[in-house]
Amino acid sequence: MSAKVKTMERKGASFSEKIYFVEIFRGMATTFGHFWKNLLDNSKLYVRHYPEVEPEIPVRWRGRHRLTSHDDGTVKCVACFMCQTNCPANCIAIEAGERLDGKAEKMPATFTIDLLECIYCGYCVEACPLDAIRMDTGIYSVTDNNRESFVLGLEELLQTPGAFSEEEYKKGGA
Amino acid sequence: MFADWLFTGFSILSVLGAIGLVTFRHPMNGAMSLVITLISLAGLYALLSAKLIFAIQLIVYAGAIMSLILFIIMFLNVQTDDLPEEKDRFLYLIGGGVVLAPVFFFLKKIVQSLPASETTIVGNGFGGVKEVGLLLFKDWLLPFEIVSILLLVALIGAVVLAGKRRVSK
Amino acid sequence: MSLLDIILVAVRVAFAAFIPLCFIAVCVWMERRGAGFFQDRAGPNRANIFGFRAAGLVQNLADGAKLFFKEDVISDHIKHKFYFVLAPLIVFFAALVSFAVVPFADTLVLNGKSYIMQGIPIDIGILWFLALAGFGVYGIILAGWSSRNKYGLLGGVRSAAQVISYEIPMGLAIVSLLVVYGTVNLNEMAQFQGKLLFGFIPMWGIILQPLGFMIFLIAAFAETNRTPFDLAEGESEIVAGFHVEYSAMKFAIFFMGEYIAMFASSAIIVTLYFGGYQIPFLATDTLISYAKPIAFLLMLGLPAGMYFFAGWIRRNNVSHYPRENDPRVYEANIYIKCFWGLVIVLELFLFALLLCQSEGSAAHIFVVLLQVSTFLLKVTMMIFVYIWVRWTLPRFRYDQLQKLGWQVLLPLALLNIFITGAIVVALS
Amino acid sequence: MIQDYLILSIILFCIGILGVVSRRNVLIIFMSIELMLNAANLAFITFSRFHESMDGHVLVMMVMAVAAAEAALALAVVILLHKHKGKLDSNVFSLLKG
Repeated sequence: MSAKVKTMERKGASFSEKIYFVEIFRGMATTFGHFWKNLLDNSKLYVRHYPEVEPEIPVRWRGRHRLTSHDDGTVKCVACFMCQTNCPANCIAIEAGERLDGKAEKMPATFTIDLLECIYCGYCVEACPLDAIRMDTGIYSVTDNNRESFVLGLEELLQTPGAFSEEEYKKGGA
Repeated sequence: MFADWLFTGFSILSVLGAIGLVTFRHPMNGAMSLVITLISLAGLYALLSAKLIFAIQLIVYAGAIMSLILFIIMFLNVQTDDLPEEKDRFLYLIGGGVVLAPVFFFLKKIVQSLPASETTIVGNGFGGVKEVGLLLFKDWLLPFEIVSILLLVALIGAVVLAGKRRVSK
Repeated sequence: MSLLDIILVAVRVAFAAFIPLCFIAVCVWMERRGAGFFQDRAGPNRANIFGFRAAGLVQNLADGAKLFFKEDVISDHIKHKFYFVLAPLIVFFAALVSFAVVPFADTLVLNGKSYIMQGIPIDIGILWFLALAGFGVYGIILAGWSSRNKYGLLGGVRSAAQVISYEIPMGLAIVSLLVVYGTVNLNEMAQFQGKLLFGFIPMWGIILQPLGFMIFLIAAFAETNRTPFDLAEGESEIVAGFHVEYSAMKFAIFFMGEYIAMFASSAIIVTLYFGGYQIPFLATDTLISYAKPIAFLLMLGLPAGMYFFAGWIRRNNVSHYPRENDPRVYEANIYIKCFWGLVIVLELFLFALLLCQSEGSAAHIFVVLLQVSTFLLKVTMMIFVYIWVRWTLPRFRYDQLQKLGWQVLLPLALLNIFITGAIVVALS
Repeated sequence: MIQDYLILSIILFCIGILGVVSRRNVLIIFMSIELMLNAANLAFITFSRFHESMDGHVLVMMVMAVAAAEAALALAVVILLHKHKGKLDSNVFSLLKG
């Protein structure tokens, strides 16, 4: 595969560009064009009317985490510690416990994510061998008054539903 | 009457500023008190109906020279530890004052022998920009040119002195 | 001193003191909304009082309230607390007082007595401005030095050196202007610019001194520490320059001082190069003798202008997303009603002027008001230029800045003086 | 009245001399010299007002130009000395060679 090489002409060498004035006025004309257009008709602004209009969230968008479960409601996670090991922010803390339903040997006794530490990098999702942790809840605004409520436990993580159907999620390529 | 009050105020301020200059340990304090002196001197010049000199005093002395000094104090980042000790400066000041007192009284005697004169504001453009400028460029042209050369020499000298030295081997 | 004298003194002092303070709000608003529009954003438009957003002006109130109630921190390592507190005040008041010499209308003649329309009636107008511009440096130096912190010190050194070195081209540009006008009095300068060159071009400073204008403009940008010369507060290198250590109201005073300096230097640029309060082709005498026709034309023009303005408000003050019973339409209707009310008041005022029989006083006052509004309009446009440049040009590097000042502007200013002198000598 | 201005000028001049003689900080010494120059300026302006001739004003302008030149040079020297010795004490700068 040969790389396509495009030679760009280097700007700023000619006399009129070196003297700056012409270029300054051209730049100012450009910015004024934008200003004037938006001043006359502000419906052309490239803005999202956020609090009133909810943003559209694509499938691969990384929102708050959740833990997935089997069809019978048991947790998929087997407490393999892959996500905890991979987490660059050290926000995941797992304690493993014995699993009695026969699906695997272990299950998490506690699974906490500190959202104030989390950097939403998505490495935990990448690392998980069983697709047990996902970031597809579509929750982008995480606010509260006290620090304790940002530490999510196993129950909360399991109860949050995903924002997309299974087919959409698979098609999204995550 | 109002001019008298202004004179009293300005002169007290200027003397206080000058005393502050010689007594404060830190040069920043000294410089700020000198600024007070210079500004009140500008006010005195205005009382003596020297309008142009009033403006020039504010621009050159209070504006340029003092801000240069302050700039140097900031540039060298002079903090209290870098200063000379000067524990006995008040002793020196009092001693110097005792020595200088006869000089002061002698000069005062001379000054008081001058004929009394009013200092009301003079009208008809005395001290205005145009009048002083005409005088400067007619009668005082040669000194003016010499001063301009002096300024040029000072400029070059300052650049040579404070500029970067090449390391000679 | 009659009652009229006292009233006029009060009016002009109030004008010189309060108009810059009022313009802080306008400047901040223009800056933020303007920045938004330049970058295809909307700017702050959510803060409101009972749903009235006043096009974003309410945001200023919110910011002011926030700064006012913030904790005022003076760090423990700051030894010279007096200078630390003094510095923002110096910046603020130097800027405020430097505006006081700018004439905002021609000399008002009432009952045969003339009243000068500037805050401080002083002959040496432009020299006063130079002196006060020099005092602003003290604030920067004291703030940078007393912060006792590397960022503050470096920012202070930078911006003090910048202000000191750009004062020289500024002064030289003014010198060539003085050669042309032959006076240092700002009011006489503005009167000079009311004349016409070759009978049809207004004799503004920018036409007589184009090179001087460019030099003065660049130097004024550098004096006010605005982009492209705002490297005192290069966020990427020295965080906020000399006001790193400042918080709450002390920072707000610095901030307001900067905007007042911007306003004052816009006013000076307008007075020196854009005819000050003069309306082009209409000198004060012409205005006074044709006061009634002009008032009549204004009476016709105001509703027409208001009609388009109302249309603009109605078009733009709506929510650009589906919404039931859009409150912004209601808001826009109220604004439009207020503005129509204002127009009616103005119309009544103009009508009273038309009916007024006494020649002289009424026409004189009308002309003064007209000139004040012209002046403020010009100043606002100049402030817009400041904002426009800020959101167009990138920041200079420090050595480029000093090189521009000393190696380009200084020789150009000297050349400008030389050319001006030669032309003035040749023409006289 | 003229006498008051002249006496003020003398007072300022004496304080300037005191500062030069008794202080060891080079910056303060330098500023005291500026103070003396200013006292002389005040005398110039006063006499100029006394005789109602403006030659004194011109002389003051000359003095200010000289003071500006002196300020530039002296501060350059201060920077140089501070670079060499790192101090602002005039006793340290007693050597003639750098």
